[in-house]
Amino acid sequence: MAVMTYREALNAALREEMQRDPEVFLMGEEVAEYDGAYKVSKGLLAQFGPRRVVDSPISELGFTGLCVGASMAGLRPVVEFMTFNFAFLAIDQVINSAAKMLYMSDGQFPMPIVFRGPTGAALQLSAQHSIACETYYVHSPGVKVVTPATPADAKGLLKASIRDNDPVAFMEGELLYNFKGEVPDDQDFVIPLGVADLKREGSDVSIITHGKMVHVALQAAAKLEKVGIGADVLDLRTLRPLDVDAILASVRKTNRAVYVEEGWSYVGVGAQIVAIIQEEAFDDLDAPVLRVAQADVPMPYAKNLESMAKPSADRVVEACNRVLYRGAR
Amino acid sequence: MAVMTYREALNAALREEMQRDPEVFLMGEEVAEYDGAYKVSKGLLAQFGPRRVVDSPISELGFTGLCVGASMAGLRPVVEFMTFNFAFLAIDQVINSAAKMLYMSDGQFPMPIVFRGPTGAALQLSAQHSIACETYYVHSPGVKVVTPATPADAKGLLKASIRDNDPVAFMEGELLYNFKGEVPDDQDFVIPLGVADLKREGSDVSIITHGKMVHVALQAAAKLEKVGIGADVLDLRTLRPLDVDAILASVRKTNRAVYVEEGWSYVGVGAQIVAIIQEEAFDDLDAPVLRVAQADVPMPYAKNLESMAKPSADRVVEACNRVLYRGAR
Amino acid sequence: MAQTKIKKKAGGSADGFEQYGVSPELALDLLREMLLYRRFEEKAEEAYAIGKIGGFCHLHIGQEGVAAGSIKPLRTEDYVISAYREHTQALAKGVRPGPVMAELYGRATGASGGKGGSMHIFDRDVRFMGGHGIVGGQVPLATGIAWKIKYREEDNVVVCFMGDAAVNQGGFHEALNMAAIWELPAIYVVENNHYGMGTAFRRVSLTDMIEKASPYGIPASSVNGQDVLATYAHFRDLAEAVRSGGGPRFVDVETYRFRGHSMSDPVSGTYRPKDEVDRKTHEEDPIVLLRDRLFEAGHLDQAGLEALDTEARAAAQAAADFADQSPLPDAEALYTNVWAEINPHGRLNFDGRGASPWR
Amino acid sequence: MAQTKIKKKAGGSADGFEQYGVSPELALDLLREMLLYRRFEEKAEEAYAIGKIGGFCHLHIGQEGVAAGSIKPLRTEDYVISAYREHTQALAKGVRPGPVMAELYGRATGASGGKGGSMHIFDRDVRFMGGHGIVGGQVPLATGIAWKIKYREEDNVVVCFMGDAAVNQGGFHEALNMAAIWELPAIYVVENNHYGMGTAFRRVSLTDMIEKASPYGIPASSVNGQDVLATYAHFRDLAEAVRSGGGPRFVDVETYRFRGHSMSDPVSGTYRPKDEVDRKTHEEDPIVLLRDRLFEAGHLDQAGLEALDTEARAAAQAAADFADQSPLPDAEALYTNVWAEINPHGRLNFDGRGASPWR
Ligand SMILES: Cc1ncc(C[n+]2csc(CCOP(=O)(O)OP(=O)(O)O)c2C)c(N)n1
Ligand SMILES: Cc1ncc(C[n+]2csc(CCOP(=O)(O)OP(=O)(O)O)c2C)c(N)n1
Ligand SMILES: [Mg+2]
Ligand SMILES: [Mg+2]
Repeated sequence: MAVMTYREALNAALREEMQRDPEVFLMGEEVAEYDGAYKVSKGLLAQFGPRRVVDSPISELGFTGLCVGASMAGLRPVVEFMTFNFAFLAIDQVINSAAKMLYMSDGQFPMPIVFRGPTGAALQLSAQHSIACETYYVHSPGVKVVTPATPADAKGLLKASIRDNDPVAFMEGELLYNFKGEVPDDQDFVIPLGVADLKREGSDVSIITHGKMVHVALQAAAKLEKVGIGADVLDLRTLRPLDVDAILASVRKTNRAVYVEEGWSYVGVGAQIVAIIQEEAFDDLDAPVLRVAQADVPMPYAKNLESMAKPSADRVVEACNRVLYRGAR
Repeated sequence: MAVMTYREALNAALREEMQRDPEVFLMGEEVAEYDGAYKVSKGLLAQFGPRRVVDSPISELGFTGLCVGASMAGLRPVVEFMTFNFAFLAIDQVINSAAKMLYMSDGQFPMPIVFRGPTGAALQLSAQHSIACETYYVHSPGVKVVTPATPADAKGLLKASIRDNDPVAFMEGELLYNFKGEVPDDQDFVIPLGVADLKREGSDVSIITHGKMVHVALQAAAKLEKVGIGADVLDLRTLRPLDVDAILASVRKTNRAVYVEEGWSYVGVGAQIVAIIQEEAFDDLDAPVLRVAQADVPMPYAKNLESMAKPSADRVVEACNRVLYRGAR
Repeated sequence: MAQTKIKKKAGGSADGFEQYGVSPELALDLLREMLLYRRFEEKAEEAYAIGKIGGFCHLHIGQEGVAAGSIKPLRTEDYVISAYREHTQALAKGVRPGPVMAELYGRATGASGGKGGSMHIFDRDVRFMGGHGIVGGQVPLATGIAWKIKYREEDNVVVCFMGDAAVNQGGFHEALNMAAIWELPAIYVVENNHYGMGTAFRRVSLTDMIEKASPYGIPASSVNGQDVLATYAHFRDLAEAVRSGGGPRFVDVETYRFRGHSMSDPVSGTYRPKDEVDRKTHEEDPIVLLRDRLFEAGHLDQAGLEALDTEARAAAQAAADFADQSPLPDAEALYTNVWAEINPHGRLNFDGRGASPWR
Repeated sequence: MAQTKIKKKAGGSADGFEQYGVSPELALDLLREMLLYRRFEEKAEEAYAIGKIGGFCHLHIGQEGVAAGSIKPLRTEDYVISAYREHTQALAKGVRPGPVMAELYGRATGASGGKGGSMHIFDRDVRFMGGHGIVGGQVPLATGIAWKIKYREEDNVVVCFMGDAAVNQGGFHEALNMAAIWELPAIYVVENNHYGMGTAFRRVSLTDMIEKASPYGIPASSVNGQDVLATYAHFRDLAEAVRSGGGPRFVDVETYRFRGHSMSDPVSGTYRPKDEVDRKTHEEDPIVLLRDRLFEAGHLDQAGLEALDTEARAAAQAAADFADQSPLPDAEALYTNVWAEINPHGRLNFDGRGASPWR
């Protein structure tokens, strides 16, 4: 075990997988000579050279399509989006090409490719740089979606994603890059896709979430504990495949659930989790499942407005109180 | 009242609104000299000339952005996407520009613009031409989403969308264009956004849906009636604004609901409707809300596979039986 | 930075073989090929008319010279990728007529198992990389295939076909720039039939096609695609140059579509006058042009031609029969090949058909 | 089709005013303007360092000649649109320094009410159209503004600024082609500071900037943006040509960024050596170059310069004070201007904060 940042964990995963498999290469804006806009690829150019660590022009649609074509031809590309906000320009090649190639060719072209970069908000980056993009990728079959919250998960899941033979949208967080934690050194430390992680245990309410919001959920759980409420904090870790059993197990235990997501709730991931819970654990629910999400507005710049717009631990606590019928309805 | 096709109704709406307001213009591929790939704009070039009915190059991102800029500067563009499947190339200008301009400028730039075209599948157009795109637009604040199912709704809602001062994604259906129905002739026949329509009334179960699936839901309701089950068929008509009251009223009456959508159910519109119902009518539900949707696969070409992939009236009937606890669980 | 432009069009001259270093035997093969493409597409047309083929169907009739002339000089290891008007390109690359027709019919024996259809023909074995339906979408993909060739230090090339309308897509611009700066072994071919559906190229561009690669510093050339010998010679030389590390090329191949855009589009209409279509069809048929050359040079006579044509018709008919006799895909096929890897944990499919206790 | 290319760079010569038809008074105004931009950005730099400005902040220091030279020849009715490095362009177009600084501070009095921030400054009254954060995103928008001008038969123009890296975006290509075929009154300006973040332009293009408009048939020219007089004269003429129906223009304005890409990026680093930055900063400062000209020609002396500079510093300080003293946006502002039209029926907001009985 070593203590490292989320950024270092991603870097280690890339380094190890590139050492392990010569077909893996990294392409994106500023990933090489600049060591990455957020330094996730630090040192990789020096170690692997410009053939495998490639600075692209600012051509999201083009370099994404290029990597999809390279995957089709047998390589294992890792595409870095400086943020997923910019990937709206490239999403056609993800949804119409990468996600469908195997099916349209009836199995002739497996598409091992990872699209990675930060999703959601950082600090005061305003409307065009703060979108949580999960919904846009998870809706389509043919794309797996991974959202690690901790350094260990970042490393284990990125390694699994690179080894996976399907397209994976791997969604990180700018505000997570400096987050520190213990990470196994084992070169073969891989976290299988589709396994949720109970980040904290409690018996009164299930707080279910993914990505950056895991930390908000943990803060909320700590606050709840002070008033004698025990909360499960279930980190889904991957949104497709989805660990439905873990969700149901927690809800069957607590009979109450709150979903916390960073982005907009309307047709968001949380809505789908709610739909699954009410369908598959209908008789176990003592209260509706509530969702805590971003204010339903584009992300404002002003510091005070931005912090109001984001989901907060207090809002999560409030939602938990509601589903526990504590305090005014 | 006149009987006309859905296509003719859209054409009439465009014609009337272009007559009414000189700032309205139509741009898209083949809309002018070719009279529209699906002939929705038939005769408009002849009547309004090339300044207001404009054939664009195949440059989805470019002409969408152009129209967004024209809207910003005060015009009222109607953008035709030959299908929304091709709009993945343009979605950045919808989500990052059109939907955010008013907010980022704190009210300086209202964005009256309609993005219209068919969504979902037609017949054997395969994976890249059959995506139901609602989720990709409805998730973001700043975009209204309209999905008419009948000629009258097509006309009344397109007129309302063109007169609306916000961006509207107006989603039609290739398979609806030839659908005939009665349409009021009144030049000011406008259907306000945000009003659902109870297309059929029944007291046992609520079938809630939008767009093309309204007709599948009506077939299902007819089948159910034969076995003595009365179904509400609630056509949401607009997905944002959403007529939540109509949804809750129907569910409070029947205590049972099924959502029918054309596209993929994972993080689909249906999930959101389920979340709203279970949150706001929890105690009224006698069974979970079920969803009937496309098979969770890219749309296959083969006739038999395609018809299996699509939602069918039989599947809707089956789901209704489940929520009514009729037949095996 | 300066760039080569072979402004002078290759080909079009009356004489023939030596000029292009094409042997009479090879010329006869090219004729045989083009006849097959023509008869194949006519069969497809027939089958569509009686409802055996569904969806969109874009015929290549009139453009056979482009497919034969540009693909026949390639090796099996070379890659070809195209848009949705790709039936004959698939045949040229070596996909068997049976599986191509069966794909149009949506049968289990189709090149893509019946799941792709007319617009999505794939054959990994002969490196035919599809069949893509988003205009311009294949251009970045081709660039990635070229990237793989260079990455693995192979000496193959990729030929990427697109229509004239595709050059107005942003992805074209982004992809060509990357191919140029990284010197990738790609040949970008515009099948310039002068119309994108109903839109004449001159209505959507102020400049000639050959200008379209100039900002990237990619050498551009133009050739008459109705002259299959000129086209063959041109691509033979281009493939050689690219194979030996010369970097990407851009080619404007002048051709003409003898049919409507798709089966639902009239052959001539508001956007192109009947007399234009008739003139082109009568004066610039690539098959007729080569036939006449072979006749003149005495390498072929009417009997020989009829023999070749009978052969082509038979092959097209055999393909149709194969498709006809092939089964529809099994119901299970609906759910196969959505994922290459079904992870042992978690749920991947969410249509709830069967999955939940509630279905 | 051929196209004009004014390959020869305008400007750069030592002498000055007559050559460009710029009066000494005007030259002094341009100096006054550039000093304001410089002092304004230095203030922003200071404020960022002490946390009064958050998020990304991209300074224009070193590029003031482009803003003054290209925007000052315009009329108020003309439109300007830009990317995220737009503070000084906003000032040049007539947005008051106070509201610009207040926007950087995220205050209610900001040009965008504090909701847009450094990258999204808008001012409808002076037709400053933002402030856009997606590289290249403003180029199609500008084309649409030009469309509106032509649609309404106005005689205005739109000037669209972009960085050198933006020309590799597909939207640039699509937009310029449409501006060309429809002869729209747009001037596309590349502020060519030779780097996109850490990527030198020569690493992502084989050709010179001036080639980038060639496939569209748009006349292209190049000017030295550090020479504000040359730039002014060049844009005065361009605006006239475009205003009178000459169609779009493409301009490569050569300049240099004296600071890092954004506040988090070092001034010099792996991607550009310190000596390059130093040389540019000392030899090609647009303010120093104009100052020296005015000195030489005797239109300005040290005292006069100091007076102008004091004025500029005072204006920048006043802007900072205004921002400092301005309130944060009210909490209600979170939900205002999401929608221009709140429909009487149905629900538009779905964050459930307060909406449902359950919140
Ligand atoms: C992105 C996108 N936009 C629009 C379409 C609809 N469409 C299909 S083919 C076509 C015309 C293409 O013309 P061209 O590139 O010249 O090829 P050709 O059909 O002439 O072979 C159009 C507009 C599409 N498939 N994809
Ligand atoms: C589509 C998109 N991709 C990437 C980014 C991140 N980014 C912001 S500025 C920038 C560099 C742009 O350089 P250039 O166009 O030369 O403008 P300059 O910063 O030099 O003024 C990049 C890559 C972005 N904002 N948008
Ligand atoms: Mg064409
Ligand atoms: Mg730059």
